[in-house]
Amino acid sequence: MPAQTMTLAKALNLSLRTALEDDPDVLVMGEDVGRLGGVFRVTDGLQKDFGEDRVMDSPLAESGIVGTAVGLALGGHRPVVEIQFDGFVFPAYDQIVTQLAKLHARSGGALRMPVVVRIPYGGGIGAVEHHSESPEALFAHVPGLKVVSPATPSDAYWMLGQAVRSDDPVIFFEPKRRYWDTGEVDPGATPPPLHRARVVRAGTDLTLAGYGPTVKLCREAAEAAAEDGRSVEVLDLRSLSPVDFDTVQASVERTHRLVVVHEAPVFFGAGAEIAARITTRCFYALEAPVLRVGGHHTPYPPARLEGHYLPDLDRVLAAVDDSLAY
Amino acid sequence: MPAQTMTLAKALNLSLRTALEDDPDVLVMGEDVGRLGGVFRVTDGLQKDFGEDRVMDSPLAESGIVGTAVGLALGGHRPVVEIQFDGFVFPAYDQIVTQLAKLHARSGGALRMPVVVRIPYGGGIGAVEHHSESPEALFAHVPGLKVVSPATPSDAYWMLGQAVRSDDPVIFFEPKRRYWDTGEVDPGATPPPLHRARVVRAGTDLTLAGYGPTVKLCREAAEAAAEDGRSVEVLDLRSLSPVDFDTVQASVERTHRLVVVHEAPVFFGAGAEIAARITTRCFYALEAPVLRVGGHHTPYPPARLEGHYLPDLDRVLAAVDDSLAY
Amino acid sequence: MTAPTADHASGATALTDALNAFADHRPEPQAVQLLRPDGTLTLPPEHIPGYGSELLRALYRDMRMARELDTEATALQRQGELGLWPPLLGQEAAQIGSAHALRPDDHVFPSYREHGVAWCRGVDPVDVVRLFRGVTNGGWDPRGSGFHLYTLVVGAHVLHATGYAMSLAKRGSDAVAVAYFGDGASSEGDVAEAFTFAAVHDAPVLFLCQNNQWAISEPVTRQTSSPLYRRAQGFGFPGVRVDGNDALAVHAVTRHALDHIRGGGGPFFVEAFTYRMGAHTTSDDPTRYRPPAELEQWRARDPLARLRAHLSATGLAEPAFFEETEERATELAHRVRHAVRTMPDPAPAGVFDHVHAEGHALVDEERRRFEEYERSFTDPERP
Amino acid sequence: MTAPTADHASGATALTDALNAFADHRPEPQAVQLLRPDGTLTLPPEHIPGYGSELLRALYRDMRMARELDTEATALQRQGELGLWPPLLGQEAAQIGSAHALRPDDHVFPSYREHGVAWCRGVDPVDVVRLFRGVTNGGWDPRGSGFHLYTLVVGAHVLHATGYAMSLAKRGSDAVAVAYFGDGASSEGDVAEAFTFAAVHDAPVLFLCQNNQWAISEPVTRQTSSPLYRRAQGFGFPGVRVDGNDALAVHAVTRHALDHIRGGGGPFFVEAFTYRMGAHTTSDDPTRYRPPAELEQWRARDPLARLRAHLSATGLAEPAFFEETEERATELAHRVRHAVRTMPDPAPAGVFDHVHAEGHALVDEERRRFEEYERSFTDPERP
Ligand SMILES: Cc1ncc(C[n+]2csc(CCOP(=O)(O)OP(=O)(O)O)c2C)c(N)n1
Ligand SMILES: Cc1ncc(C[n+]2csc(CCOP(=O)(O)OP(=O)(O)O)c2C)c(N)n1
Ligand SMILES: [Mg+2]
Ligand SMILES: [Mg+2]
Repeated sequence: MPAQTMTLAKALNLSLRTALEDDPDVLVMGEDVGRLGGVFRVTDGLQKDFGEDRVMDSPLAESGIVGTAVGLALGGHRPVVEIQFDGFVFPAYDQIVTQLAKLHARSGGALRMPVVVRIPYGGGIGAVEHHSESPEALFAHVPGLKVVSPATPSDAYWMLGQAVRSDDPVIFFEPKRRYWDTGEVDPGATPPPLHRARVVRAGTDLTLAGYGPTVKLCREAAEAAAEDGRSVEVLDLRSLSPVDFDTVQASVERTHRLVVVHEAPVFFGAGAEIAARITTRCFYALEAPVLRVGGHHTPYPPARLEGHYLPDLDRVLAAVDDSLAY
Repeated sequence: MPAQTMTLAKALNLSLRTALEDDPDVLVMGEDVGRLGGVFRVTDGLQKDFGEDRVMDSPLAESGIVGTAVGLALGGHRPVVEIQFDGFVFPAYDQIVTQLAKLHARSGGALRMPVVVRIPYGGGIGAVEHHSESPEALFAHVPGLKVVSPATPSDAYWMLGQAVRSDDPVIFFEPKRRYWDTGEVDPGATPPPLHRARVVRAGTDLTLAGYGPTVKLCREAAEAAAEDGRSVEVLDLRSLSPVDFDTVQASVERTHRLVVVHEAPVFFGAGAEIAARITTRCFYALEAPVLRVGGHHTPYPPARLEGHYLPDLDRVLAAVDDSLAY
Repeated sequence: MTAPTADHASGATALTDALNAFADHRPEPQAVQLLRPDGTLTLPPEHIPGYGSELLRALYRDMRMARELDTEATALQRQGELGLWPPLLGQEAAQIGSAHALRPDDHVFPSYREHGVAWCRGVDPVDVVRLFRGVTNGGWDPRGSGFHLYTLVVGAHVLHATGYAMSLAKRGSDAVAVAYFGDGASSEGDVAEAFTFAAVHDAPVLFLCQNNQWAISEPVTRQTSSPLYRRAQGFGFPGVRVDGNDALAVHAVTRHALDHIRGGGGPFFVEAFTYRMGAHTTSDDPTRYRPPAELEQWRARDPLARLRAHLSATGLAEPAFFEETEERATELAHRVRHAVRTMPDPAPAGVFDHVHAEGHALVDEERRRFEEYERSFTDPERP
Repeated sequence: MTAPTADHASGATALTDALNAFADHRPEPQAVQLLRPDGTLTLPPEHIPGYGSELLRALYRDMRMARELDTEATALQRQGELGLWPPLLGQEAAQIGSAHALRPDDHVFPSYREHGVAWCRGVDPVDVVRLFRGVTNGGWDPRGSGFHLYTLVVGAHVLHATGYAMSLAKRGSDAVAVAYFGDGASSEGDVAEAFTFAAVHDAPVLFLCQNNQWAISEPVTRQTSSPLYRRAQGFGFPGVRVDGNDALAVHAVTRHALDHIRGGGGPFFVEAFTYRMGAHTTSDDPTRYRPPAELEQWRARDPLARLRAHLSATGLAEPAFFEETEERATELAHRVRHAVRTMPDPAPAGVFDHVHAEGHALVDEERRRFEEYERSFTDPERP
């Protein structure tokens, strides 16, 4: 297949289609993933082409979806589960944390859990409550899970394919506000490893690290900062469990400053772990504390207020200023 | 009532008894809390004295327990809910995160959620799987919740009383390996505020911060370090949401070094947030990166291995050494 | 509970007999119906509790108001004034019929589509619309109306209703908690747990399931292989199916259920068999999954048309009544439209409001920083 | 699903008639029983599928082995060799009877008390005991025995069984997945969700509920107001109650259920009505909550005594059979005891084993550090 420009949602769709074609054990399941093609159309057309047996509309029960996926995996299938929105993963949290994450270890390695849990996440689409959450830290803290989030159509395509082929459970966070962003996908390319961070833009004065929905924001901030004569390096972390600290460290050793940007609340968020670890790794190299830009420690607000909740260009640039002021 | 020496479990029992006596709206509910008095006997005798209507054995359904507690709170009651073990809170996670934590905000302040969720947590008692977890970070990250953990019988007594009287939901983590530790409880004393950290032992060379089960360990480490001529200050954080950063900062400004100790996995754990924030607050004061001692990024191992998983004196002292070596 | 069976004096003659004794061969009863789609009654009026011009007109008027609100809000969403709207079109009888059976001190726990119930409980429709405009996640004070906030996490509130009912019982009240939820919600573990808690506590809670045949794109056959009212019987309390497009029947059955509950009979389940005639929400496109013929079939069972036909044919309402009702509906639409168009956005620092009742050091600190930061944009001193 | 009711041609004559049609007046059938507590049959032997000396001796022998294992493990726990033990005492018939009806390619998903089923599936009892010694969180490879690992989160595995059944069906297998769970577990939302998934997917899964009357200190009346087998009927599939202390009846009913499932009939629920004669676990003290008279009543229904009486009275087993069984049981006890006493602790770095199938940079790093750290204690170079 030649390289094509497509939306992130379409790239995910193509990746699922490829996975279903390549491996008869791959299943797609979730609420409304069948005839409707999912509320974001990520599974559009898959049931039509692969049948109801492989692309299944599940009952409205998230614990049931993940719990039966565990059973299907024990039977040798490779379920790709869709949680309709970030805020609806919590009924499945027990199955994910106490079962999916632990069965490989519990069995002393005898059982494998090749299950992908796809979660459209994050805000910025003007949605009602529970449709804009960023719960990634709640999964990254849990041993036994792998947690990733693509930021571009190309990564969406490749990373989902890698997640499906992985024999470990992967929590796959899809930045829903980027579903309609377009980019090139080249199915003939060789992708980087699933858990490798990516230098999106090189710079020398400061490192700006984001993932998922905030990578684009970080890029924009770096461009704006460049106009002020500041050279900002941008990293796309891509993976939150594990985090590719080597890449972050290498960057910070060059720039001596780090700002982490995510939509989730800052308190106990991914930025905390990155700050703590990079401060240890780069204690003498850092010229400023690792700063964090993210959600407030408040419930995600109603849509008309989300602009005041989500990190935006101004807040990122203010943090860049703050860091450079040290 | 005069000051008495009692176990931590007994102090909790006394605190619940007092709460039930003081306020007819207080309820105690959970699995086996009635006639059995709870698997740890924390509710021993309460059903006998306050009746089945106020001390209720719940069906075996954690989401149901917390969900009905939310409804009871809406009806003006003040439920104190027991989750039997740390590893069994996850079926209730959705009700805690999407409902209990948010109803006050959702209602624009009209509704209050005076619900306490008691969770015996942590390892070290040789238990089977799911009975030794430390999931506190998974609650501290969630806006709308307050999260605390007492380390002594006196704090157990006072903090539980304060939690029950609070109009906000409080996740109350009880260090189960300390249930049988004894200490003085003086019901006539004036307790510190619920979310205030406590200097357990003053020191000048390094600050060691723990909470719940690790406070005792930190104290022992400070004593051992003292024998080597090192003056270690010990903090009991007591509250994880909010964290009393002022007290930690004041300590670190004196000692210039901080080690945080908890049983939960280090990765995305409480130590990360404390490290990140204290590094920002004390950037020029810190002479070493904030170090963390905690669980590995592995599922909690079987009992015969937990000694290699849990922080112990050697590991804490090694971290103290590491910090002082900077 | 049955006591443990002791000796089997007269056993079955064959194993299959013993097993067959467990088979569930009950015939499927017809949904309770009082008004046929053509507007005629299935029973003599004197057998219908509450039958009379007052009730019937009120039911009609409130169904009409609910439909008008729904139409207006859908239009407002199309015009970009609302972020989203979940239409109730087709479910007016299920909502208005049941709501009219409630007492003011009963407490309703809705899902997110119960705009008709909200109306009957006296919640200002502007407040309902405010939620879907994205101005608030709540919108009204449930303590006034006995109508709890909408709950968007499917099924979660059914436990709240059960807990509330337990609270009522503890206070010796004979009020009832009512949980409205959908066919899809019936699959959520929380709903099953609510049944268990309600049953073992004999809680005064009415489970009112609007089976509108669809959960977004999934037909009810993806949620259950059994009629939903039978679910309740499996938990030990009664379940009844009512024609959910017949306001009179819904009213009568709900009243029966409430009497049962108030009399100390414990929980009751009513399945209102109805149909979601519109999209799931304004974001949804039902033509992708729904056969048009099905919609047509249900259009013939329109809840408003049926009651209107009855009111006209019996003379219980004159043309003037219908005219006046139309006027009131138009007024409502205008009022809602005007209110939405002039609705102010919340203050930016509203993000920090009411996170906790008693404060939280971090939230307070973040608010201070945020206010400082906001000021920095207007502050002329800013560098 | 019933189609929407159209016109009611011949309606009920009163509303109460219409409502009464929904009332569930079925009589409570007696639990299926084949062997009375005194060892006599309720049916002529030729009506009992599989009846014969082979089956009956095998059932007795395995029940005896299970009880011996249970006794030995309880003793080992008291001596500090095990961290915990959940005794199966009293539930031997429910476990052995059902397990004997299974095929080797069926797949069992147990809770944590199914030591008797484990035994029948060929799992080495030493592996079961290993788990409760705290050496592992698993203990055996489920792929060999068709016996999944114990699941300690009550109810969670019932969904796994259902998913596994869906997997079997997709592969065209006629094997069955079997979920064992307790009366307490029936309250967990996961179990209800499993019923829904199983029913709408027609999944080949057998739900085998051992209603042993207690969930730790809570009697089954805290979990349900309805007989548990009826729960299944509320989800649209059959449920049957069997005398769970009658191995022969449990075997026959399980076989019937499996035939039903293999024949494409979809899920089936068997409630084995039994009794937990011991403590919940060795950490529990049932005298705090349980009336002694109840225990006595159930002691008279002991599953082993009953089958032994039958075997003796009918001459289906000679004294030599019982002697040999006792010897085998004693051998088993010795073997388990010896194995436990000589069981090595896992290697310290075992903490890091098998967290992921494909590695994880952080876990790998932590393992390296840990091994370095461990070496520092033995390293003579250590300062
Ligand atoms: C826990 C949860 N999962 C998924 C969703 C997404 N969702 C919103 S409404 C809906 C369908 C609900 O169907 P039903 O209960 O029948 O109610 P109806 O919309 O038909 O009124 C779904 C899947 C949700 N809101 N909450
Ligand atoms: C989710 C969860 N909640 C609570 C517990 C603690 N617990 C272990 S066993 C048990 C009772 C189980 O009763 P039942 O299902 O009847 O099985 P039985 O023990 O009688 O075999 C409880 C409450 C648990 N293991 N998992
Ligand atoms: Mg519906
Ligand atoms: Mg039981």
